Amino acid sequence: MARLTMQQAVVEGIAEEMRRDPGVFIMGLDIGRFGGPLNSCKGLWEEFGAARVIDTPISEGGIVGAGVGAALMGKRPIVDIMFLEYLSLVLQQLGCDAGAMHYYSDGRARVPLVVRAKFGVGPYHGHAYDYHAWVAHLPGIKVAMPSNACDAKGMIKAAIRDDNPVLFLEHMGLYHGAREEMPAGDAVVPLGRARVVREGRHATVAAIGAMVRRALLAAETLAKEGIETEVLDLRCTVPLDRAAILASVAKTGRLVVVTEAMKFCGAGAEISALAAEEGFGSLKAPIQRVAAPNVPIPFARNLEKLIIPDENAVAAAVRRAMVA
Amino acid sequence: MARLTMQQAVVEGIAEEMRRDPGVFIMGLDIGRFGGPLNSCKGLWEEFGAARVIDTPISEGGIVGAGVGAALMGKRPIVDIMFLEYLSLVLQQLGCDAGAMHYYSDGRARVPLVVRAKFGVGPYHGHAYDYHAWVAHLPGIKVAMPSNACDAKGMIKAAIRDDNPVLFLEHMGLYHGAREEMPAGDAVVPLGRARVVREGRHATVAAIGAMVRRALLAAETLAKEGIETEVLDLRCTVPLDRAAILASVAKTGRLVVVTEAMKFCGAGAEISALAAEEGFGSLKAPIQRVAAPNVPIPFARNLEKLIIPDENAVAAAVRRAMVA
Amino acid sequence: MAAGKEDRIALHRLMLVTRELDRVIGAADGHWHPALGEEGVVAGCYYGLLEGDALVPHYRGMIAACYARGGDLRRLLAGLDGRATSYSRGRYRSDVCGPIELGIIGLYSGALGPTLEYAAGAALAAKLDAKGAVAVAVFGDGTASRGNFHEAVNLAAVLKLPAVFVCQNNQIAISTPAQGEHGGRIVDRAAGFGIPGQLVDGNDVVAVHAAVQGAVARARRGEGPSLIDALTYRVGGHMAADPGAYRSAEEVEQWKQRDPIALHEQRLLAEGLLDAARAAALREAVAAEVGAAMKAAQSDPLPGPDVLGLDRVFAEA
Amino acid sequence: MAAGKEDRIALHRLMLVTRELDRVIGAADGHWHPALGEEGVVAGCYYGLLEGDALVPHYRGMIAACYARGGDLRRLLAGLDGRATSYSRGRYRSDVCGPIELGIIGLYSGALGPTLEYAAGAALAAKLDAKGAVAVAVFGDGTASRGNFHEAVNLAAVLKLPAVFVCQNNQIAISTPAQGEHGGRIVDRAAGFGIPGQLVDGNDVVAVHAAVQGAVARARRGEGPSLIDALTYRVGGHMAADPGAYRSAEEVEQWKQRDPIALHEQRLLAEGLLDAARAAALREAVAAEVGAAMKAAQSDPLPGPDVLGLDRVFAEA
Ligand SMILES: Cc1ncc(C[n+]2csc(CCOP(=O)(O)OP(=O)(O)O)c2C)c(N)n1
Ligand SMILES: Cc1ncc(C[n+]2csc(CCOP(=O)(O)OP(=O)(O)O)c2C)c(N)n1
Ligand SMILES: [Mg+2]
Ligand SMILES: [Mg+2]
Repeated sequence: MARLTMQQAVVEGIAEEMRRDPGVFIMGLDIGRFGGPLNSCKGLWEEFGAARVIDTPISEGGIVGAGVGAALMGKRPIVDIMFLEYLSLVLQQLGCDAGAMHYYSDGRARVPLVVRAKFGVGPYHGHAYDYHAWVAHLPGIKVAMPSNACDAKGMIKAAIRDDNPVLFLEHMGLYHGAREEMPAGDAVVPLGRARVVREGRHATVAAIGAMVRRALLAAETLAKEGIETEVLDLRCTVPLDRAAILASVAKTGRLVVVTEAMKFCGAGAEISALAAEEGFGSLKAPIQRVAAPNVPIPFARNLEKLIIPDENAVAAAVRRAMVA
Repeated sequence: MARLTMQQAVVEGIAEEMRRDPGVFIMGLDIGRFGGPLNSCKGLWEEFGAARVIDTPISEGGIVGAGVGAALMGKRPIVDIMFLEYLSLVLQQLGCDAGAMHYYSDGRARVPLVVRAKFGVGPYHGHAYDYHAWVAHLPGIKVAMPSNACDAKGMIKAAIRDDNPVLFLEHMGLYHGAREEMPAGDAVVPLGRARVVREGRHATVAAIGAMVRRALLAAETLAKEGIETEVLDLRCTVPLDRAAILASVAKTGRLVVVTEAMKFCGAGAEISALAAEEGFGSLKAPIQRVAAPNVPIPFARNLEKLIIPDENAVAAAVRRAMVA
Repeated sequence: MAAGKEDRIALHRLMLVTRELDRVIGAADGHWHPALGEEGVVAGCYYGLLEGDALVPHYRGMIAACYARGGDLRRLLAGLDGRATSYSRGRYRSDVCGPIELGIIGLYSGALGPTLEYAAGAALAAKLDAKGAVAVAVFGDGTASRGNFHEAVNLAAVLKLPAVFVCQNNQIAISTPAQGEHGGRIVDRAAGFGIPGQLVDGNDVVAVHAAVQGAVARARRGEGPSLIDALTYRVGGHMAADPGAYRSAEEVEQWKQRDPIALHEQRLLAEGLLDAARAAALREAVAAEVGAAMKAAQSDPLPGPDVLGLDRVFAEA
Repeated sequence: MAAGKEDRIALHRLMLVTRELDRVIGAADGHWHPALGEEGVVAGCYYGLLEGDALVPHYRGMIAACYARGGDLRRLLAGLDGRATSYSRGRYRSDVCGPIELGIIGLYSGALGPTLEYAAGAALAAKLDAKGAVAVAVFGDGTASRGNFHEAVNLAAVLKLPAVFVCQNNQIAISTPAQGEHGGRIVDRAAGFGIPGQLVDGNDVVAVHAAVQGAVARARRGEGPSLIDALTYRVGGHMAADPGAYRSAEEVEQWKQRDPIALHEQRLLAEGLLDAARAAALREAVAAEVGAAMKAAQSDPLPGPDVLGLDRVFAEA
């Protein structure tokens, strides 16, 4: 089996689905011969040609809208909008409209559309914003954010096969990182199931995307202090694996929620509120949220570094939870 | 003093500010001779003329963008986008860009822009969606939602004088409702200060907009059961009056958060998470959120009614909090 | 692609249905958006599409569009106030959103504009399938100021999609007259996208039909999209209850003189395709059909709480 | 509005600065977006505006635009990697966003398009003030496919705003060539908005300058907006590090032959406004100025944590 980076894993997942199903196609800016920014589509044009790997003008609303229209007519479009920073440009089409179609049509309309977007602070400087909470607030659309290459492949396959619109998020800090051995065969990772990536009994850290690794690093440090941290990779914000979160909180009694997005009204708030409402009986300490402060992402690298949660911030939050 | 509806109060507040400051102007669709949908601008065109009450094409991004540009050049534009349902069409300009300008320019740029939008389930059938949590998630922009006519006038005046972009929300269920006596003189209600509308010691209900009245109705019912509910009118989601929320929770030990917006990743989650993090020590019971379920707003009146929280839902949540 | 005899009668009938819908619904619901005076565009656009084509109608004329595609009138009318018998069982409104099962992409939110992009996507799907299907999108002159218009038409032009964009140009958007909506003429935008643009008299149903079908044929041949600017006039208010105080009564009166139904009826009479008796019979039959459907719809039940379906937001595999 | 002698030299100088910036920054930063070959448009647009005018530049050429408006080169260059001496003290990037205190509205996010709307708003402010100020917006041919272009230009046309929209048409967007970006020609869009459109040779700096200043004068007279399509070519990669493997080397070579700086220099020499010695001296002076600024900027300090300003997101009264 090949060892792949997250970027390669996503592309391989797409290629497998395009081979399986002639209704799957992909469109976006500069995804053809150019291969997409950061190689997001590298090799697809060569294999599937310009009819199914479609270069488009700079019209994010137009191409996501066209994805919605094609999906309504039975295709399975994937639209690469380059960066999540452009989510606002497609929120009407992808979120408000597409998310409501199945419900409003009394179940007749289906919108099997995947919108891919890169984000996150990483080697690439800029376009880091994580606005996915907007979409999570809306009914009828799923939000997937893999933390590693294996999940990335399995989750993009699940997203393509899903009959609902899915926002698929690819973290630029993980994109060209470690290579992982891909599982054999047609391995699909279902959307909406969290994974316990480390077991522990003193505190739960619920993390997503690039924050999972930082949570694991924090857990290692904390282990040396005698604190056994359970680390949960949420994988999806929608559907949120409520059962997994509540089960872990029931076990540990302490919850730290870690997201890279801005804190105020971010998805971390939902997870905290869920536990405060449905897991309250088990809670032994205040729920900590570790997130970026509500400030535009500063450009200077050293300032940027100050606002994105790192393993120290996670560890400190767990310690706060332990003291309380 | 005149007794005014919320619609009239907002218009009077705008007119006063337009008289005070020649830099204030207003633009939007059908706000001139037509007077705006639901009379949102009634009388302004007659008094101030077409140069300062500007009818525009159906280009929400364009007109909010033009508001941003004019504000950067020193004007104080108000843009009426008709309905909050169109927020997605202006989120880039109003939220992502305008919200960041002051910070990114190291304090040089100011964007004194007010965007008005109607929303809410009321006599008017449609356009009810409350998407304001999207904007609350973004740095640098304020969100105001008055619950009554007096506040509406004082808060629109504050919004117009504010040097930051403000999203000003007008609930269609309150709009042509009860008339209220306006305070004398130049009464400005500062943005970011919650109001205790009913004191109580057993539970705090934090509500906003049209939900405040429902919370008060619930409090009356609960009083008969011996439950003394403190009702907080948050008035603004940004700035959120954290101190007022935490003070009330410290006093009562029980929190119910009531919003009309959809629950998942809504602003109610932030308020709950705030209390779960910073007010945990006082909490005696799970934090309850009362909100619309995450489903597109159904059209049939009887179904629509089922999803918007009413006073019974609020009372039930308080009772749940009391039992726990 | 001139309309044959039968087509001309069918176009007339569809205009009559459109007008009768306005009369009947307008009397019951002040929020209804009448297409009074615009029936030539409505019928000219919506008559004559084939199965497999995607139709993306303007909201003003949506019910007529659905009817033209074979929709059940009673169910469509039941959707006006969300009755259980409507296509969406009351979950959504039929006056702006027709059923997908008829090949119709409606407005699934209050926002005007994005449907043009959905039409481009439907056309893209048709292009990929290469079976000669097309997508027809109809939109208001006011809607044409939205950026979605630009992105959709340009995308269709660049990808050479089998799409036809028709502006139901009633020269007003709520209260805003044409000169307050758009600089230049809508038809002149076609050149900027490198596609054919055609100005057509929207009050001549045969002319509209011919223009649309011509563009449809072009699209079916794989020659790409077209833009049609169908000039007409909104004789009624924005809503049934709107007195329209913002414009001159003379202007309205002038356009009433160019009533598309009267004009077409005269032509049919002159051409001998219709006589006075058949014309009256047709009107009566239409009135009876619409009246009966409305009556039935109005006594249909409201949805029960089971329709709410809080767990039915996502499609299951 | 033909450029006088001094203007012609100044235009030349600004082109030289633009090119020298590319050379120096491109060597240091692979992510830099060079304007190589497009200097005629850059200098032609940005030279000659008055105080009080709003300038809304395209990102490619932003630093040169700021320089043209009197920006301090060292501070501008310090903004490339967010040094404390930059106009934003490191909070934001100078390569896409110039300082508002120079009357520049830059890109405050990564999204292309909305700045055209901000330009319309700046023009609206100018119209309300009625002091003859204008707003000039420059944007790429790719950006012209965004709906913002449509909404901004149409709004300006309808409200007759003193705005000038210039397409820095380098016939490519990253890797997407013109025919993959837009149907038709950008200049042909003007008619659809009812405003003047002018196609100009973007590699002739004097022609660009004349066209822009003509449109500016028109706007100052209260006659409304114009669209200028300045045709040029991106000789470099999308970014400095981009090898541009997606297009033909011959095409690039052809356009190199039409280098705007060489063309203008020849004209200046022919007209006797410059001789070989002065031409060389000018080049050297520019190189020295840019080099010194870059060197200084590169040793400027990075911002301290005090610049973070978590409590400085909102403007205080
Ligand atoms: C994006 C958006 N903005 C505003 C509205 C409110 N609105 C409803 S109908 C209408 C007028 C539409 O004008 P036009 O497209 O010409 O259609 P007409 O009503 O004339 O048929 C407006 C502005 C809307 N539905 N969507
Ligand atoms: C809305 C948006 N979509 C995509 C991008 C990514 N992007 C950055 S530069 C660029 C190409 C822009 O092309 P053009 O406007 O022609 O300017 P040029 O680079 O040719 O100067 C793209 C697509 C962006 N910045 N904003
Ligand atoms: Mg119209
Ligand atoms: Mg370009």
